[in-house]
Amino acid sequence: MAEITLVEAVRLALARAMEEDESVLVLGEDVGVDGGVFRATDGLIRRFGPDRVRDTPLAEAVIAGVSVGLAVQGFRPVAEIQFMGFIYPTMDQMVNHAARFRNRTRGRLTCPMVLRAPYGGGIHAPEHHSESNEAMFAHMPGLRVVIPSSPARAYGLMLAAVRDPDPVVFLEPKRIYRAIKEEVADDGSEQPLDTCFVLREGTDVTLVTWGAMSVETLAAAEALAETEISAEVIDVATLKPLDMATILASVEKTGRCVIVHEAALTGGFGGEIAARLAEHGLMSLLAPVQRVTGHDIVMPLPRLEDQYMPGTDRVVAAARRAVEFA
Amino acid sequence: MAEITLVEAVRLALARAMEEDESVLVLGEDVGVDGGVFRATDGLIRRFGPDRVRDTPLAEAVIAGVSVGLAVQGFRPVAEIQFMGFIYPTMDQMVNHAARFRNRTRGRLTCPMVLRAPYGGGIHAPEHHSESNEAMFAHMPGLRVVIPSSPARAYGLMLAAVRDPDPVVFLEPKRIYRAIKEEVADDGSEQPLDTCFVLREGTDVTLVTWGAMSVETLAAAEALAETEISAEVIDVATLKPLDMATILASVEKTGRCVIVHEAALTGGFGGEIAARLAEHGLMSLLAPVQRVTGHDIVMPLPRLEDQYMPGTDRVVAAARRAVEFA
Amino acid sequence: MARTTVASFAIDRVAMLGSDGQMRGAAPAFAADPAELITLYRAMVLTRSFDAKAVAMQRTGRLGTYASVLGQEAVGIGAVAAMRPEDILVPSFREHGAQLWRGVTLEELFLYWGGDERGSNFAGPRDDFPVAIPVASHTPHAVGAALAVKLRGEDRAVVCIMGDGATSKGDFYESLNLAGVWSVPAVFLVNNNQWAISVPRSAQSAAETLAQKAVAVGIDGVQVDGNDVIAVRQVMAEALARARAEGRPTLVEAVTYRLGDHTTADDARRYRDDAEVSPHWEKEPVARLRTYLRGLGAWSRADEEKLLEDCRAQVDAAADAFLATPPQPPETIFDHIYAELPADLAAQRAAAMEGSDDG
Amino acid sequence: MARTTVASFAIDRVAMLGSDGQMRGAAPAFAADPAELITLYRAMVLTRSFDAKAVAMQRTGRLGTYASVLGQEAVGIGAVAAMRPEDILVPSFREHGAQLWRGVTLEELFLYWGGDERGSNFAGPRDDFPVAIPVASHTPHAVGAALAVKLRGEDRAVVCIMGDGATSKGDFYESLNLAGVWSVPAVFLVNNNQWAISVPRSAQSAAETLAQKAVAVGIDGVQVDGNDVIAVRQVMAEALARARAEGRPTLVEAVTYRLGDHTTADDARRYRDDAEVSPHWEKEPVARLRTYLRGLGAWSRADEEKLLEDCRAQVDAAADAFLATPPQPPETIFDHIYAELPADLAAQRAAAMEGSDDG
Ligand SMILES: Cc1ncc(C[n+]2csc(CCOP(=O)(O)OP(=O)(O)O)c2C)c(N)n1
Ligand SMILES: Cc1ncc(C[n+]2csc(CCOP(=O)(O)OP(=O)(O)O)c2C)c(N)n1
Ligand SMILES: [Mg+2]
Ligand SMILES: [Mg+2]
Repeated sequence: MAEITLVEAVRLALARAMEEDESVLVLGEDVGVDGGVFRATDGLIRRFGPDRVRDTPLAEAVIAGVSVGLAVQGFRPVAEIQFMGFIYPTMDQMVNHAARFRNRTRGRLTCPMVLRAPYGGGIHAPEHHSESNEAMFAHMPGLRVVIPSSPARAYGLMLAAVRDPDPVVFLEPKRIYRAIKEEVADDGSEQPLDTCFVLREGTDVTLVTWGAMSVETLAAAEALAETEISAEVIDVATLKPLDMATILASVEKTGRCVIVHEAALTGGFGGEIAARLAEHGLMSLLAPVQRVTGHDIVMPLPRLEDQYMPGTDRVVAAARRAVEFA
Repeated sequence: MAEITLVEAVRLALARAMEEDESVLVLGEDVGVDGGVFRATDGLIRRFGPDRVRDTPLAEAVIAGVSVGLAVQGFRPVAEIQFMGFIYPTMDQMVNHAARFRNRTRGRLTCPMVLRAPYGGGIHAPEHHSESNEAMFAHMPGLRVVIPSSPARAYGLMLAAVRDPDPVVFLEPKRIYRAIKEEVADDGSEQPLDTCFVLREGTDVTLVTWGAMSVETLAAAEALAETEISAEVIDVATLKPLDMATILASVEKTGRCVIVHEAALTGGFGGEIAARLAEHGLMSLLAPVQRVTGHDIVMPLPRLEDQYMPGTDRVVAAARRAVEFA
Repeated sequence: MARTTVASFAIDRVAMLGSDGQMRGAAPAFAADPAELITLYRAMVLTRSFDAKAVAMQRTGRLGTYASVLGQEAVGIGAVAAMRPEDILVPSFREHGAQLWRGVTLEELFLYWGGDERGSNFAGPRDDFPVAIPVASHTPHAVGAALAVKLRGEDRAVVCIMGDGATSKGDFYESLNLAGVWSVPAVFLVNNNQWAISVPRSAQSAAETLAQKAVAVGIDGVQVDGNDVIAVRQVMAEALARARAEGRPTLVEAVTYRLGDHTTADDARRYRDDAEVSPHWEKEPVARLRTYLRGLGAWSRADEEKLLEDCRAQVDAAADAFLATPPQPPETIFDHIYAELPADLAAQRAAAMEGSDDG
Repeated sequence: MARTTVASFAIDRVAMLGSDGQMRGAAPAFAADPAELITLYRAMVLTRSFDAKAVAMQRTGRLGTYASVLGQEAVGIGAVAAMRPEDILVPSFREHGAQLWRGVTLEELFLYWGGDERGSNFAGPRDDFPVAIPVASHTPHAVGAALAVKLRGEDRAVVCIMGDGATSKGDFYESLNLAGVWSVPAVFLVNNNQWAISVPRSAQSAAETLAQKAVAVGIDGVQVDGNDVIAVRQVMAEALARARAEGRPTLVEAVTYRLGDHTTADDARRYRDDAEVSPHWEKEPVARLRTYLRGLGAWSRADEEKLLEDCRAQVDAAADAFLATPPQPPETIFDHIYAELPADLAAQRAAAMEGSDDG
């Protein structure tokens, strides 16, 4: 069992899924010989051939749309959108079609597809390469929205996503594609698509996060521990459908919550979680819920990008404010 | 001064804006001779000619994109998307371009355009004709998102939107296009794009809403009054940027809040407001914030559509729960 | 300066049965048998019968907004008549005739247009797609379905029908381009009824024909008289044969005319006058084929009366059955969003059913 | 069966200066003056010089991801040489040569590729658009800008440059279609460098040429040797003249080759080998024009050395100036989102600046 990175785990899961199910296809721009610009599909074309690993023309709308057609016809396409900044043209297909075939036909036709995209900033990429718009998809009934935060999670969640009978938007935190290595058993076991994971147990404050921000959030928990503040860290993992029970249980215990995400504050998915705490956990809350997020601005170009990214210090400060709140 | 409907108010404002500023153009599918499928642009082509009132080919992405080009070049296009269910192909242009020209060029180029679309359900329309996805746009930095709830508001906000130096997504609650008549003075005065409006004052509970749901919400306030519950009703009107001060001030007074919207619960914009209450108004809250919203489902076809729509009774019940909360 | 021609293209138009009911040139083999033609004729008349009933029911509040196919019956029916049952139809919202021919029942059509999802859960052609409301958004599905049958090595093809307005959309173009470069067995059929609501064909594109849009993506393109069901069927049969044998997609433009309003929500007199519409009544497909059949001595006045009677009875019975079908139980609005109801949604369902709020 | 041809089309290819540096046929008028050609040559060499420096700076961490235009200099420069200053350029992310010619400074280019928004606030061509990263998403802007100048009755035209990959996107098609039907003075120029990252031209479309995509929308389409700056300029001049005089848009396909990696983030050896690339070095545009100028006796070895020296000095000075430019103050990230900072955002700005959280 080797230590692998998150992007390698994605690849391992895709290979496994293709191995075990002939109906799984991979498609997208440069996913073939090039192996994807982040190498998430590297080697798959050699192993599974060009019928099952398909380079597409440069056209995101039809990448999503042809996947819908394939899925409705019994395949399990896994489509890559090269960067989340180019995902908008897929919205029509994902919302108007992928999310609806089952409902509109009362289950006659279904759409078991995965739309993958690397997302997020912090790698000093060009303009339009750093979006975090998970909230846009998480609002849409009929979709699942899944974001792994580690290699093992990526492997297990990707397998579950491919096997899921409904469409899944699978967003990969590219900032940590290669930042963390972890032992991952390629045993085909999946992780659940309806569960938040407790990454670290604690008693004083609950830190809720997902994706790459789990790095800063765990670091914050570590820093807080040094000053005797015990932080519980929850990785939401599947934003939709949301496992609010795990989050509520934690906040019941700690009485305090900080939600951390990279996306812009307003309309970010942290709002949904905070709202549910206000609705269902109000009586547990000993301090206001806080959100540590990106600002409501366009992601700056690399020179000022760090001004956008929420850092460990902001998470620590918010947690402290929560704990100190009287 | 005549009593006019909401859709007539939109038309009146467009005519006024075109009258006072030659750079204002109207474009979209069927906006010309047909006057728009809801008649929002009726008569404009006769008055301002086909250069300024332009039927487009059936292509939403380029309707948005050509508007961006026009706006960057000094025009003020007002583009119509026929129904919000067809707005997804405009996302790329709205988010990647309209919202960003000012920032990316440090103010050298700007994008003063309006993207109009009728939205919402409740009129027993065909599939894909009943979306409420305002939250999708309200998450995007650089955009304004505006929703009128009455003829006067539609007139004043539309004028402000057209005159605004930045892109505005203007969503028109088509369920009440003709439901309410109101006297509207065609005096060219606008209403502010950064203000929530108090539609009715009250002391026991704050009901926050926007768009067509203001009808049910006001009706609920009326019903509550009969049982001696005094409800304050706030029309958010401009979702982005959000005037949270008005909402917070009201909840400080009432201690209770119910948020009402037609969009699906999860990731709806009500979550943002509830989250901010939990962050900044926690100490004023005497009861959990509640959201009365559409369910997290695909809008049913007409026969079961009413099962989706949040009704007055649900608002009343939630307000009662809030007031009775001990 | 060296200027050389590196590529050249021609777009053909195929027409057989004239608006005078006379055949130009040799008829295709299938048309030699009057029984075959009568089958096509019956299907067109049934469609028209359904259409009239649907419009009437909408007017009296018993059906939702409805898109009439009046005058364009030959397009859909000619197309599906060239298909095999195991082929896959990916229709727009106006091809009721095509759907009926494929085995969707009149009652299912009424259900759909009456606002009931069960209308898209048709028992007949289980692999056919439901109608697509967002214009052109179904064209990529046709490419996906065609790739699916190709990858499985099945001898099936896919037909996607759309309007002239649809040809302006990016997804139409992206789909045709992908079909070309991936060589999938798909035929794209444009019902060019000259209008997209109030926007005339000339305002959709500066292209002289819509068939020539095939040139942009390197596939075959052909125009056909869309009021001539024989020509449509023949052109579609040829295109389907190429699709099956060589995986070569084709764009077929069927030129016809929308004799009615865009939908029951539209009033076409706002943007076109009778003088524009009238001449097209002379060319409509049903009378044309009837004249031909009469000329052949294959169709009597009595046949006609009996057919009209039959159609009306069938349609009325289906309408009654629809009206007698109670709506689905309210809780079903939650039941097909995901394969299994997630906990989150289960709570909403429970709350909704007890009339309370989860929120 | 009546089958008649209703429309036919031909796509021409224009080429003048061969890869042997010899002129085929008569040269266009402007090319009679060696000084004109030397201006083009200098611009191409400056571009190449900038390009080499930018790649080197990226390799040493002083610039962000960068897209080299190596081998394709004639496309952008030939195009903008045919434009007037008051025309509007809507470029892709690879047309540094075109931007330089138009008056964007080397320092501004470094700023942009170095990750500083001020690089798009260029002082020179104030109406030119910044580069577009989302492929083809700028094509509608060109139509909008062209409609703007047309509505104002100005004698200006718009040039939009994109890659071969861009021609697969729906927005490319929707834009060309709209340009055609609205007759706007826009010229769409495809830099067909044969690759879209790892995807070869043949996998983008089954169309034999990209120029023929014009047929789909009823506008003019022409192919040109994209390594021949004289031919590109001439073809663009003709297209611009048509745009100005008749409001007729044109699609120009310039066939060239991407000699380098897609960007500095790419490693082209993963998907194409030297054997594929080498022959294209024989056809590259800079050597070709140099050979021609040498043949005319208009360009000496000393001229060449001096030019290279000059370019290097200019580029180095600009690079140094860029490196010496401090980043914008942090708070500026809030300052251009809206014309006026909304209260909501002002709170975030204040919190961010004092290092606290508004949230
Ligand atoms: C993407 C999209 N935009 C707008 C509409 C609204 N709409 C419904 S039908 C129609 C016109 C369609 O014209 P055409 O494609 O020619 O088909 P026809 O209605 O003539 O059959 C429009 C604009 C839609 N359904 N989808
Ligand atoms: C819409 C979109 N999808 C994907 C990308 C990622 N990407 C950047 S350049 C490129 C290839 C572009 O090819 P082409 O249009 O031929 O231009 P070239 O790079 O060859 O100049 C891709 C896929 C993007 N920038 N935009
Ligand atoms: Mg039509
Ligand atoms: Mg290229």
